[in-house]
Parts: sequence; C-alpha cells; structure tokens
Amino acid sequence: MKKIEAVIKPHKLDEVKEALQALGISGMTVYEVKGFGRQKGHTEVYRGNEYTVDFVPKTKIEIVVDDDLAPKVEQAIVDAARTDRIGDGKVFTFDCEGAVRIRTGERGSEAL
Amino acid sequence: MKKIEAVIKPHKLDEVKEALQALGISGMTVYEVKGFGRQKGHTEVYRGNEYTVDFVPKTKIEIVVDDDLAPKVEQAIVDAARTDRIGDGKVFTFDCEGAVRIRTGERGSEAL
Amino acid sequence: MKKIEAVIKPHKLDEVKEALQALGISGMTVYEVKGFGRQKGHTEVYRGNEYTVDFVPKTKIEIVVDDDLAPKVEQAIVDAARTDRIGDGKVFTFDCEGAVRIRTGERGSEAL
Amino acid sequence: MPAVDTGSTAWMLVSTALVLFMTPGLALFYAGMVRSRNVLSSTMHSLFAMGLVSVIWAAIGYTLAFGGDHGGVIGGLSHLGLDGVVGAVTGTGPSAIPTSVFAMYQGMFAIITVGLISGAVAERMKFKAFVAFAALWSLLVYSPLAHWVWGGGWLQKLGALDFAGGTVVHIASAAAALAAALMLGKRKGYGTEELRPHNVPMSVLGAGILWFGWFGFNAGSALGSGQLAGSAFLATNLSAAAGMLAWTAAEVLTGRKPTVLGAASGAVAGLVGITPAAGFVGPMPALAIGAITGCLCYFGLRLKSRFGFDDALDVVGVHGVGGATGAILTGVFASVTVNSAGANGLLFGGGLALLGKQLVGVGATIAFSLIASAIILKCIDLTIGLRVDEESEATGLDVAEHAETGYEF
Amino acid sequence: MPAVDTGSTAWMLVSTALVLFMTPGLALFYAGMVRSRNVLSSTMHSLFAMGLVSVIWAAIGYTLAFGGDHGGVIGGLSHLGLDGVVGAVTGTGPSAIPTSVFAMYQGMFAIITVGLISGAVAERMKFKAFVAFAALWSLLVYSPLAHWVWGGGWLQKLGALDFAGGTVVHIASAAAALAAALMLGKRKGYGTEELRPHNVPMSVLGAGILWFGWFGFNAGSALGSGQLAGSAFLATNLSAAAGMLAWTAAEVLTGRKPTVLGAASGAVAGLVGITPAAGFVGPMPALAIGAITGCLCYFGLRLKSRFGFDDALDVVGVHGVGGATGAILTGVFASVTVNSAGANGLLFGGGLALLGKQLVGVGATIAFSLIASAIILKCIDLTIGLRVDEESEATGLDVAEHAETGYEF
Amino acid sequence: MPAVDTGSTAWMLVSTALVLFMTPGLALFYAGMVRSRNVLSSTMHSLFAMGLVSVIWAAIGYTLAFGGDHGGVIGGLSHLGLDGVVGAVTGTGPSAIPTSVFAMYQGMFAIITVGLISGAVAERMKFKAFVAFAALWSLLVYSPLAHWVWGGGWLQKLGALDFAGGTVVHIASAAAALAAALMLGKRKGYGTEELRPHNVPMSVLGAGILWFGWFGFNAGSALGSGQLAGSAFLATNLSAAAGMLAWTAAEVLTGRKPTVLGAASGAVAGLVGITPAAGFVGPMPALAIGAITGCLCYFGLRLKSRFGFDDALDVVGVHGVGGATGAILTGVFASVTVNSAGANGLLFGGGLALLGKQLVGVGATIAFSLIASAIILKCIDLTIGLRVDEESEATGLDVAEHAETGYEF
Ligand SMILES: Nc1ncnc2c1ncn2[C@@H]1O[C@H](COP(=O)(O)OP(=O)(O)O)[C@@H](O)[C@H]1O
Ligand SMILES: Nc1ncnc2c1ncn2[C@@H]1O[C@H](COP(=O)(O)OP(=O)(O)O)[C@@H](O)[C@H]1O
Ligand SMILES: Nc1ncnc2c1ncn2[C@@H]1O[C@H](COP(=O)(O)OP(=O)(O)O)[C@@H](O)[C@H]1O
Repeated sequence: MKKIEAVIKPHKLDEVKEALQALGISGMTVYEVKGFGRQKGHTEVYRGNEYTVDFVPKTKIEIVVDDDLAPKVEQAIVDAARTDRIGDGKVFTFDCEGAVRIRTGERGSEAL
Repeated sequence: MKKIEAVIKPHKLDEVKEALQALGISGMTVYEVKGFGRQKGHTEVYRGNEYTVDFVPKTKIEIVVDDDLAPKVEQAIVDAARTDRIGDGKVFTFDCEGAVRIRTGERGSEAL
Repeated sequence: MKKIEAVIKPHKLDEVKEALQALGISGMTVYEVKGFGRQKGHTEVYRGNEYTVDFVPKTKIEIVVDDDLAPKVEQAIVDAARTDRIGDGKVFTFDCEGAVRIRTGERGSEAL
Repeated sequence: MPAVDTGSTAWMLVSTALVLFMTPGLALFYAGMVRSRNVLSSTMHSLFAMGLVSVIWAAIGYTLAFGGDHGGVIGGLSHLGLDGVVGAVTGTGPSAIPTSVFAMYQGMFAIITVGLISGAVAERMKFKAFVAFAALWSLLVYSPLAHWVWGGGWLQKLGALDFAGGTVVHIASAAAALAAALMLGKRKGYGTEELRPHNVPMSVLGAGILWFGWFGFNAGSALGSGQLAGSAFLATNLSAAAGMLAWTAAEVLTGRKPTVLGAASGAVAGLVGITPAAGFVGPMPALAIGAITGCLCYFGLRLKSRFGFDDALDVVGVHGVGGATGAILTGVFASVTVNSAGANGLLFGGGLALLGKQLVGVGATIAFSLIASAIILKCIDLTIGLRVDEESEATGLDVAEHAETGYEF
Repeated sequence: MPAVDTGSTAWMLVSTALVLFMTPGLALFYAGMVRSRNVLSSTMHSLFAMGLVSVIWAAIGYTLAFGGDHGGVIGGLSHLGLDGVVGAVTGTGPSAIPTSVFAMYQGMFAIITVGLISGAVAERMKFKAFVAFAALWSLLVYSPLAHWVWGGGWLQKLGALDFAGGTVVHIASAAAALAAALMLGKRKGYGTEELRPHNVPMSVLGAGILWFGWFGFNAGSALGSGQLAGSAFLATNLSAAAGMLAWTAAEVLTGRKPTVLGAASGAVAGLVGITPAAGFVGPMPALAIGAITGCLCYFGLRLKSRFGFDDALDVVGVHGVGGATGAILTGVFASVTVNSAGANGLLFGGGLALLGKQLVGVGATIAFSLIASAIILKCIDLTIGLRVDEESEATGLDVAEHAETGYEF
Repeated sequence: MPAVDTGSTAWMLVSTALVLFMTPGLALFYAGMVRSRNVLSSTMHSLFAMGLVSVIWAAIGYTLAFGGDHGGVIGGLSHLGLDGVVGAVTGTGPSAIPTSVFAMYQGMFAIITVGLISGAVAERMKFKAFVAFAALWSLLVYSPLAHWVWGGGWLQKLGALDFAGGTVVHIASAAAALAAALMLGKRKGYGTEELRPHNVPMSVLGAGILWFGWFGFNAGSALGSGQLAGSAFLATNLSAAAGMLAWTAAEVLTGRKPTVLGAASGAVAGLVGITPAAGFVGPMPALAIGAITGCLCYFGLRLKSRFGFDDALDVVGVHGVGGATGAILTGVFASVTVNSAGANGLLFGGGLALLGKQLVGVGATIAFSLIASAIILKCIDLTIGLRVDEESEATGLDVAEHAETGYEF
C-alpha cells in the first residue's frame, strides 16, 4: 500500500474530496497545517507595529491506498487542487507496510 | 524502527494511552484531525438551511517504536480503541529510518 | 527523497525555521500537536478539583528533502531546537518515494 | 430654560448607552455567523459605523432629521454641528430631558441602522466601499426617513405609527441590504460550499446584548421614564420571547432539531417585529406580534435559497420581513388605552384607517431606501468598486482588507 | 391613577434590563465550563428559559405569585395574562412605579432561576426534557415560592427576610439541581476522564456580566431609587469582592495556585451569599457575609468528589451552600438601622428570633423544591425520558440535540 | 437627613454599575491582545482588582480620599470602614444622592485604574507581586491623587480641572505602567518574535464594553442626572468616534490598511482624551479632542519600538499620551457656557491661566505616580520578586501561575 500526503490550499478541499470520491476512494484523513514555501506570507499590523507572517494556512490530506491506485490518486489531487498560482502545494508518496481496521481487525487492502 | 499511525475516536484516547503505557511505551504524539470514511457525517442546520457535514472529528496518534514492539502496539491500539461501531478508525504501519533525541543527540532506539 | 519529521518545543519554531532557511530549505509544513513523553505534564485546578494534564503542547515540522540534504537538516534541527531540558523532542527520518508540485506537475527533487 | 426631569433624563441617558451597546452586540451577532477568516471584516462594519455615523450625525445628520421641517421631506440646518443643542430642553413636564441627550439618543439609531445593512454584504465587500456607502446612506437615506417619521415629516403628519423604528431602522436597512446583495453578487461558494457560522456562542452573546440593548431602543423611545416606557418594555420582552418560541416550534414542527442560532434568531425577529408597535400595544398583542414575526421570518429564510441573491446574514429575511410584519400588525393591534397619543388598530375598533397608513409607511420606506441605496451603490461601484477581488475573497477579508488575523490560539 | 416617580421608574427599568442580561451572562458562565462539544447545549438551557419562562410568567406565573393570596400558599388568577397590569401603579410616593415594570422585573427572576438549575444537568439531559421541566418547575415551584416570600405568603407573614431571592432563587434552584443530578446520573467519564472547562475566558466574561447584572438583582429589589437601593448596591459589591478574596485565599492557604475560575466563582459565591441580606446589612457585615460564603463554597466544592452525584457545574455547591449561608447570616447581621422595614439579627440585638425564621425559610424552601422537583422529573422520565443516549453523549449534545457545532475556526 | 433625588440617584446607581462593568471589559480588551497561553493571567489582573481594590477602598481608601482634608494632601480617617456612609447624603437639590452610592462610584474608579496598569506588565509579572503592587498602589498613590483632585486637595483648590479622571486615572496609571515596564524588563522575544494578539474579536468586545461603560465614567462624573450629565455624555461619544476615525485615517494616510484593532484603539484613545474634559466642553471641541488624541496615540505607538521598554499593551502610549493630551486640551477648549462650575480655556477667552493649572496637574501626577510606583515596585522586587522565571514565561503564565489553561477546543 501507499500513503499519499497532499498539502493543498484550504478552499480546494471540497473539490479534491469530490475528485477522490469519483475515483472510489472511501476514506481519508484531513487536518489544518501552516505552510512555509515559495508563496510569501503577508503583513499584519497591530497598533502600528508590522509583522510579517511567514506561514500560510494550508490543508493536509492523507490517504492510504493500494499500490495501483496510488498514481491515480496522486494525479486526481494534482488536477483538482491546481489553481496555477504559487502555493498550490505538493503531493508526496510513501510506502505503507500495514493497515488494520480497528472495528473488524481486517488487515491490508481490506482495511481501507 | 516502525512508525505506527492510528486514527481513532476522540473519546478513546485515554484508553489507548493507558494501553500503550501498559506496554511500556514512553512517548507518543497526538493531534486532532477530521476523518472521512464509511461513518457518515451529520446534518447541521443554520437558520433554516441544512448542511451535510462529511467530516467527523477524529484523533490521530503517532508512535515510533522498535520493530519488535510494533505488532504489539498495533494490537493494543486495536483492542483499546474498538467500540464495534462504524468509524472506529485504522492503524497504519510505516518504516522509520532514523530517530534522534534532540536533547541528547542519541540515535535510533535509544532516542525513543 | 527523505521526509524529516520533528517534534519540538513551540517556542523554538522560529529558530528552527531560520536554521533551515540557512541550509537553503525552501519549504516545510508545520502544525500544533500534543506530546506525551518523559517530560511530565502539569496539574490544573478547576473549582477545587485537580487534574493532571499529561499532554504537553508541541510543534511538529515536516520537510521533504533530497537524500543528501537529509542528515544536514536533521542536524540543523537538533542544534536549533535544543534547550537541554527534558521534552526537547525528536527528529524522525522516513523514506519518501515521490513528490509532485501541484502548480507545475514537476516531480521528484524538482518539486521541492 | 426650564428644568429637566432627573428621572426621565436618567432613563434616557441609560437608553442612549444601551442603544450604543447594541452595535457591538450586532457586531458579535453577525461576526459569529461568518467564516473565521472574515470575522474581523464583519466586526469592522458595525464598529466603524460607531465612529463614522456619530460624527456625520453630529455634523449634519441630526439637523437634517430634527432641525425644523421643509415640506415634510427634510429638516433644516439650524442645528448644524449640533449647534444650540447643549443646554436646550426637549419634552415637557415629567418628560423634559436635555436636548443633548435626545440628539445623542437619535444618533445611536443612525449608527445601528448602518450596522444592520452590513449583514448583507459580509465576506465580499471592499471596506473602502462600505465606508463610502455608510456615509452617504446615513445622510441621504437615514436622515430624511427619520425626519419623515419622527422629525415632523409627512409620514408623521399622516398619522403612520412607528414607535421605535420599524420602518426607519429595520425596513430601511433591509431594503438597502437587498440592493447591496443584488449589486454585489453572491459569495464565491454560495450554494455549493458550506458557508457555516464559525462561532455560534459569539452570535448568541451578540443576540443577548441585542435583547438587553433593545430595552433602551424601544422603552427609550417613550423619550422619558414612566408608564409608557414600562409598557413598551414589557411588550418588547414578551415579543422577543414569543419570537423565540415560535421559531423553535416551527423548526420542530417542520421536522428539524431545535437550534440555538434559531432560538436566538427568533428572539431577534420578535424584537424587530415589536419595534414599531412597542408603545402602542398591550402584553397579549405583543406576544402575538412576536409569535407571528418569528414564524414568518423562519419560513421566509427557508425560502431563501430559491431567491437569486445572497443576503449573507439575512438582513432582508429578518429585518425586512420582521419590520414589515411589525409595522402592519401595529395597524392591527394598536390601542389608545395603552397610549393615548397613538391610535386604534383593526382589532380595537380603529377599522382599516391605521392599517392603511401603516402600509403607506412600509411601502414608501421600501421604495425610497431601495432606489436611493441602489443609486448610491452604483456610484460607488463605478468609482471605488464594490467587491474585493477573488484572491482576497479566498484568503479572507481580514488579512486582505485589514492586515489582521482574528484568532491565533 | 397616581403618578409614578420617574426616578424610581428609571432605576427599575434599568434593574429589569440588568436582570435579563444576567441570563446570557449565566449562559456564558456555564457554557465556558463544559466541553466544547456541549457548548451550545448548555447555552441553550439559559437562552431558551428567556423565551419560555417569559411567556409562562406573563400568561399565568405572575398572577400565581402576585395576584392576591389564598391561604398564604398561592396567589389568585386576577392578573391572568397580565390583565390589569398596564397602567397600574405599584408602591407609593418616591417608590411609585408602573406595575408593568414590577411584573416584568419579577419575571426576570423567574427566568434566571430556571437557568441556574441547568448547570446541574449539563452535558447529558435531553433538550425536550429540559423544556418540559423548565415549564412545569417555573409554574409549580417558582411561582408558589415567590408568593410565599414576596407575594404576601406565609413566609413573608412569618417575618422571614429574603431581600432579593436567597431562598426563592438560589436555594430553590439548588434543591432542584440536586434532584436533577441524582435522577440523571453521572456524566460518562465523570471521575475518570478530565471534564475540563473548554473556554475559561468565556466563563470569566459570564461572571463579569453576572456581577454587573446583580446590581439590578439586589439593588433593584429595593423596588425604587434611593437610600435603600444605594446600601443594597454597596453591600452587593463588597460581598462579591470579599467572596473572591476569600476563595483565592483559601486556594493559596490549602497549597494551591490562585485560579482565575476560582476568583470568578468566589465572586459569584459572594453575590449569592449577599442576595437575601443585601437590603438589611451594612458594609462591614456585607464583607463578612461575602468572605464566609466564599470560604464555605470553596471547601464545599472540594468535598464534591466524595458525594455520589454529578452536579456538573456546581449549582448545589455554589447556589445551595451560598444561598443557605446568606439566608442564615441575614439572621445574624440584619439591622433596622439599615432598613427599618427589616429586623435586627443576632449581632444587633435581635436575639434568635430572626435567625429562627430564616432557618424555617431555608428548610421549607429546600423541602418543597426538592420534593416537587423530584416528582416533576420522575414524570418526565417516565414519558419523555431525561437522558440522551450514550452515542449522543459521546458525540456531544450540540450535534446530537441541536444539529449545530459551536466552533469552526 | 434630607431626601435624595430619585432621578439623580438612579443615574448614579447605573453609572456605578457601568464603571464596574468596564473592568471585565478591560480584561477582555487586554487579554485578547496577549498570546493565548497568557490569556487568563491577563484577565486575572483586572478581575482580581475588582475584589482586592473594592475591599481596600471600603476599608481605608475611601476615607483617605474623601474623609476630610489634611493640608490638601490627604483625607482623614473619619470614614474608616465606610463608617457613616450608609444613610448619608452627598450633593444637594436635584443632585442629592446617597453617600453610599457616591462612595461606591468612586471605588469603581479605583478598581479600573489598577486594572489599567496591568497592561504594561502582561505576560511576565508574578501574580503575587501584582497583588502586592495593586494593594499598595491603590492606597499610597490612588487615594492621595483622588484626594488632590476631587476630595478637596491642593489641585482642586488650585483650580485644575479633571472632570472624570484624566490625571487621577489615566495619567497616574500610565506613569505607574512606565515604572513597571522599566523595572520588569522586556518580554522574552520582544523585538524578535511575533507577539501578536491571540483573539482580536475578544479585544473588540472589550472595547465595546469600555465605550458603553465610559458613559457611566464620564457622564456619571456629573454626580447627578441633568444637563451636565447630558453634555458630558455627548462629548464622550463624539470624542470616541473622532478618535476612531482619526486613528484609522492616520493608518491609511501612512500607507497601511485600516485595522480593526486600530479602530478600537482609536476609540479608546478618544475616550481617554475626553475624560478630563467631558463636562467642560461642547460637542465640536469634543470632536477636536478625540481627533487630536487619536492621532497622537497612533503616532506615539509607531515610535514605540524606538524606546527601550516593553509596555506590552501600550498603557503609556494610550492612557499616558491620551490622558495628558486631554488634560492639556481641557485648558484650551473648556467653556463656562457648558459648565458654570468650570473655567474658560485658551480658546474661550480664559487665556493661559487654566492651561497653566492643567500643566501643573499633569506634571504633578506624573511625578508623584512615577516615583511612588518605582519605590513600591522596588520593595516588591526585593522581597517577592517581580518577574516569573524563564521556564514559566515560556510555558505561559496561565499554567505556571494559575494552574489553568484558557482554551480546550
Ligand atoms: N520541502 C517541503 N517539505 C514539506 N512541505 C513542503 C515543502 N515545500 C513546500 N511544502 C508545503 O507546500 C506548500 C506550498 O509550497 P510553495 O513553495 O509555497 O508553493 P508551490 O507549491 O507552488 O511550490 C507550503 O506552504 C508547504 O506547506
Ligand atoms: N484510506 C484511508 N486513508 C486514510 N485514512 C482513512 C482511510 N480510510 C479511513 N480513514 C480514516 O479512518 C476513519 C474511520 O474510517 P471509516 O471508514 O469511517 O470507518 P471504519 O474505521 O469503521 O472503517 C476515517 O474517519 C478516516 O479518518
Ligand atoms: N516514541 C515516540 N513516538 C512519537 N513521538 C514521540 C515518541 N517519544 C516522544 N515523542 C514526542 O517527543 C516529545 C518529547 O519527548 P520527551 O520524552 O518528553 O522528551 P525528550 O525529547 O527530552 O526525550 C513528546 O512530547 C512527544 O511528542
């Protein structure tokens, strides 16, 4: 199995989710992160003092899938999350050695 | 070393933590995530408008352990987090190539 | 490529970020986590009732880098995050099989 | 100069403070309902109205509304810059109060009316455009309307009743809101994404402050302390309560769960409904007005998605529907046994006379505010531009327009 | 009809508004202490009481409490639907106020008393059951009690003193809370998991609003403006202050850190303690009452875990202990030099007479409220059911009972 | 004993409640600006002042300020423990109010003044040290100053005007804040890390409550209901409004975005500026005072980073600069047509006389408060120690000093 981790722009989550559902993906885990990268942060002002905020709000998605689905998932995320503006994010792939569904104890692909 | 990642129901955290402590696990990292899966979300209503909320609050746990402990940790989480209701979550296993304890610079198993 | 995950003390984030920038790292992803480990939590009191809070606020950093940079990144984090007090955190290394930049579709090292 | 009554003055000082306090309450009520990246932008609309409209009112708005009369349409310039206000007396006998208090009390209404409109433009209007709109609208729409109804203008002469601003405040702001929602267009994601409240407890606190402050709004509109203030206070509380129960009951009867934001919204609807009627109706009619308004607003909002515009925080659905309902029901439930300066409505032997006048008031207010607001907005659109760019809308207006972030937990 | 005093009317209008404002304050105070998934459920208890109890009070509660007297036990039906209230006058001379204000002022007490009870049932009671309970309790328990103490009932005739509701409001709600906590059972996780407050600043804001509103509660209970309102105000502030210092001191002296929620709770305890006494005691006794109440509540709560019930937000520990302490200490510290309509307590030459009457008041209130509440709850349990199912409790009542989420940052 | 005026008493009861309510407002205003791990610590400073200073004031502070006069420097001990206060009357005719109300009203000023100082010490001061400081400062600095200006002391005799506490409250607290900021040293990370507000909506709510409460602060300082209260109220609102507009305009003109915290801060600056002048100036001068103060505070804060001290929440920049500006401008804009008990300032034919006295008042207050505060702080530093250790500062004072966490969403 593979684990796909994607860092995307927060307002793209809905579209990415739909793209993945279209692929038949039935589960994923999502959380809010702060990203640092080429996309510059912004300036904030508090009572006359300026601060540069380097971190940009991003959303991270994790999906564990069977090996053969991995490239499709990767591509689907890239397509759905793209705005062509800097800061669109990344998709990383990792190897996943095992999976268990807690409720049933099923293992491997069955667990997904 | 292996890294175990588990997505569980939030109110099961205390029990899982105790089960892991019983195994002699001395460290873990925890954060809140939103899960999407077979467990359906719920409906919310705001001033007459209904929204379906697909994401369910979940808690994610990460533990890096020695290879031989990994199956036991996996099992302990499965046992402690189980409620037999849909949405109990998953346990994933990954390979971890290196670990360093920042305070001492110890490496590998020593660092855990 | 390697993925470096570090759990550090929250107030060390700025220093670690600067150390990584000095190494030429151009991107990273950061989020707040709760850590459980040797560093003990604290006692809280609410209307006469005492609670022991086991979890300590930590910050987690993830950086995907080329293989050769990985040890340097690891070391830079260890150096910058160290306070020599218990709870300084850990740095873990994982293998990363693929990376894509969403905006351009670039892959591998190019994507970072 | 005759002496003022210390008791009535005390009550009017407090009422003025209470109406001012409604505006931060409104800011919370609205800001809790937007997404967290626009929390400050929404807050700023109401907050800034406190500064901007106060100054405009003192400079010229007050005199346009209350400085004499020109043909029933507008006041004169005799109190430019609040000239002649300090030391003067308004009212007589037990209702004699300092004119400075009267002027400030009325100014607080001008502030909150502008704040109310902002609910429709949330999450996408340029701040600069909002400021221009607020300034122009307050002068060109609010002051004339206040003159018509309370300053000796044609609606007052006609005998249309509006105790505390059902038309001037609620209908006028809702008509402006409608114009603004239409001209601004929908928020990105409206209808497709979940545009959910980010902080419901904040909205509930806001509603609590609004309820509290509304006693100053309605019972203060007696312009003195005494029986009339007492009965207006009672009517206000009962209508708010009935509005809440009606909304919640409607939710449950239509197969939904009783929501907290719904209960709060029902109370606000009841408060809006009783506003024109508060000093003219007894307690049981007040319950009826609250219940009817609460129901109508609930069913109005359920239809919302059928309409082609995005009135983000339901100014039209609550203040428009509620204000019109209340103004019309005043023509039904008003009774001179409650207030001899009022008139009898349909149910108390007054026939259709009052009802007709009320309808004239409602219609005239809608027409005037809608048209004037649209013209003002068009002018702003052509110069400053009304709407932020897409990037800013996606990032959130707090960072894009104000260089701030609401929360950093 | 005699004229009302504008000054006293002004103060009573304000006091009524202040007591109403306490209820959203209470909602914040309580809601900050539950877990975030129940924030709206807790808020809704108090919020909905504002609607529900207002209507019940107007319809029938007021007349049961203040409409004549039947055998010292209950009022009559002469003011059903607030009939005859608008235009009437209550009190005489400088204390003559509109009866409409008196009726609404008393209604606000009925609201908050129901809100107080909700602290005991937090995080597990069915909303429907709470609504049924609130309606029945308000009619069957609150109105009779108010009649006994203030409406010409037997406790008033006996000469038991309760200036602003130590028994009627605080002891009565605490007894009901005890019954409810016992019958509902403990929250899942009570004693094993950390049931920590999710938003302490919210609770502190609530406590601030409570303190502010309590001036209307206590000084308003003078039912007019003047010396008595002034001394009750002073006593209220000093007791709150002393309660805070006592609680904090007790924390530090028992080896703990001075907590913010503790300081706020101590202030509330002091406010509860002074409630029955506010118009009967001077400033130094007020300090003593606050200090004693603050201490007793702190030590009471420390024992909490020894008891077998889960009074989630400490209604018994604060309002029960505090209300009883205050009612008893009124029998110690009351002085006719402060209020000639009162009596002298133990320390001011009154002997044990007053103290005995106070004990009767406390005992009768506890017994009546406890038994009546238990019966009402039992009936609801057998029909609607009191408690949500386990799944709902784990998910949180906001989603399960109200289809809403508190926060979405 | 002469009768009190019920109307004036009503207004003063309300004003007292309003000033008390400012302190939780201040707690929110400040606490929203610190990092979330210190939210409770900041809140506690203001909250605890409500308890501590109330008790100290009742015990001895009041009599030191208002109990007779010793050489223009300090009061006597005739009202120790508020002896002789209950039942007595202050003022005459339409301004006759219970002395109990006067005493409590003044006590609320003592509370908030201590609260104000806490902004300078945020995020690093030991709570124990703060408590010691608050107690000593309130007795040794506040009470004498209140005596000088309002209790028949030398500044009052001199004819320096301070309507509602520009010197006693704002300048005095700012001078103490300066001393504290200097002696405590900078927060760790000041100048290098981003010490950003964690909850701006909380600060805006705080500012809203402050604005609301300030009507009690300023218009209540008329010590009765009537024309003077009315004009002070009007001036207060206009200055707040002008302060907001001026700050925002200054932001935009210096190339920045209009910030929400800036608008709120500008309003507070305007409120501070008008405080000494509120009862002496007409509406247009009030606008001028607000605008000038708003601007000066904005530019003052922009220079902040050039100074060597860390006045965390800008007590010096807002209350010091604003209070001094207002006190001086009182010497420019005061007019006896507004208040015959006042004097004419520079612009109204009074020449430099009043201006000179105002400068004496400002100078004396700064000098006295600065020196006395420094001495008190030094004593505490040598005994208790002023500052928490590094570990506690990094963890946050909520856990380290109070064993609590603000939020647990
Ligand atoms: N090397 C990296 N390791 C981990 N996360 C990264 C890395 N580089 C970028 N990111 C994440 O991807 C986000 C987008 O990257 P950025 O460089 O801003 O733009 P782009 O994706 O267009 O190249 C960042 O905000 C960060 O969260
Ligand atoms: N393929 C997946 N990849 C990552 N996380 C997943 C995946 N499938 C499920 N999850 C996570 O596990 C949680 C539980 O899954 P769900 O399908 O609802 O129930 P169950 O665990 O009983 O099969 C989800 O909410 C989600 O967070
Ligand atoms: N085995 C582990 N797996 C994952 N995270 C761990 C593990 N051990 C420790 N951590 C993380 O590292 C943090 C610091 O560890 P701790 O044992 O407290 O101190 P130290 O880093 O000094 O050994 C913990 O709070 C936790 O977040």
